[in-house]
Amino acid sequence: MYLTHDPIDLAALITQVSSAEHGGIATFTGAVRSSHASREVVVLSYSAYGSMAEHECAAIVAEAEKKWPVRVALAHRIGDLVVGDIAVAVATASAHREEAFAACRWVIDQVKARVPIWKRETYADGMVAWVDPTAPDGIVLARPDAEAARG
Amino acid sequence: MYLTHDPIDLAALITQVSSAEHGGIATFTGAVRSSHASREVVVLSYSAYGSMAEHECAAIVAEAEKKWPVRVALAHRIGDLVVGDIAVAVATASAHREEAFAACRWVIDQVKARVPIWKRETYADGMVAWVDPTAPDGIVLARPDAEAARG
Amino acid sequence: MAITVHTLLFARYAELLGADQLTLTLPEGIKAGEAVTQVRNQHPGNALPSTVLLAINGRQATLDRPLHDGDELAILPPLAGG
Amino acid sequence: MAITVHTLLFARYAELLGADQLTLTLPEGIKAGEAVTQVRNQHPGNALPSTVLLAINGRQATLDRPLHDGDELAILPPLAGG
Repeated sequence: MYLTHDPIDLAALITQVSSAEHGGIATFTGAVRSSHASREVVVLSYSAYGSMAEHECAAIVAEAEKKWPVRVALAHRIGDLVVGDIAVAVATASAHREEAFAACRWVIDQVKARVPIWKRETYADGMVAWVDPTAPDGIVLARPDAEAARG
Repeated sequence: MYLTHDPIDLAALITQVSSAEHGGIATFTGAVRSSHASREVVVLSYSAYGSMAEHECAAIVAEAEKKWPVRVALAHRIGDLVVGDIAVAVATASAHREEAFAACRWVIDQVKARVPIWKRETYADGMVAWVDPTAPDGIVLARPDAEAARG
Repeated sequence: MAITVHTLLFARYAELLGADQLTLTLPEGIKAGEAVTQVRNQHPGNALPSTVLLAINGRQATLDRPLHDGDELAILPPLAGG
Repeated sequence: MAITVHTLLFARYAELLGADQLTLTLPEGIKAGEAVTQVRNQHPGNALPSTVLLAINGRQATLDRPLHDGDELAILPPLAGG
């Protein structure tokens, strides 16, 4: 299981990939930022197409472990997060730091490109928007009356 | 203080660089590996030219924070470590993951290139060697009668 | 012969259409892109964007993929994970 | 006039010379590389490598840097941190 409603424990991911032969461990954690699209974020709600997201995460981990001599751990949080909460974490362990860094960077890039997860931001002024990397300013305002449709 | 005789706490380094504006955190930790130069390592003893090492670490952190919009934390352990112990850890936080990764990678490379720290390996067969990246097989055997000179 | 395709909508698209699931009855051999056009036509006031990402049975798929009875068709907004 | 240079040896070099500190009395104006040659000559059986890294007062320095009274000269084995 790569998706979780519980807080992400980076130390547990590091333990998962650590071994006596893999001395170099790179990690990336993405935490909820206080501002986006020049607005003050108070809640960031993550939703997913769960079964496909699990499959894509597993495929990304398997591909990384095939591309490099690394062990990979990955977790992505779902649900309502506040500023500072960890949304995604990757840990990669290798005998050599070059490969740990390369794999870590590749995995987080692939997660952003391939895993069906969406973000809905609530701002301090009460406005709500969907994060959309294809939109000119990165967001599309949500309909204020559409609470029921939150994925 | 960047050098420490105590175990390195990666979570504390992450906390040190985290902020509401810096959502992307990259880390690198280097742990003692079980084998080096085809030998089984049991103890890895780190020594340093302490005052210069502290100065170089501070300079590396300051230079990284000037090169990229990042916050950097760094710790290097000194003393006798066993397999699995963390010897060095870097955490970099940025608003964007590219900069966090670039700075993290640069800092660990600089630490290896600039900070006056040395490693003395004791192997399972009782042999002792100094790690020397300039030597053909990466080590120079130590004199077995020279225990008193350990830095 | 008609086929039944279970259609999933997510995030902003679920909001636009006011539903996160639709059961579509479609002619056999229909392509995924044509099914999306049908969804779009059924909800004219809340049109989906002209280009959407699709998945069939949990794997990304192109618009020209034929649909089969019992398929799960997912219409995906731009991904925003991480 | 003679100057006093506090010389530090580390790791394998301390092992080679059996000491981690030496107090050198040197002629004024001597260069760092010449001081290293003097250390090498004083310990002929345990010669330092022909090329060494140097630091003066805690900053990396080249062989041609002149030494001054009270300087701290460090002779550094190949760095192996990380």
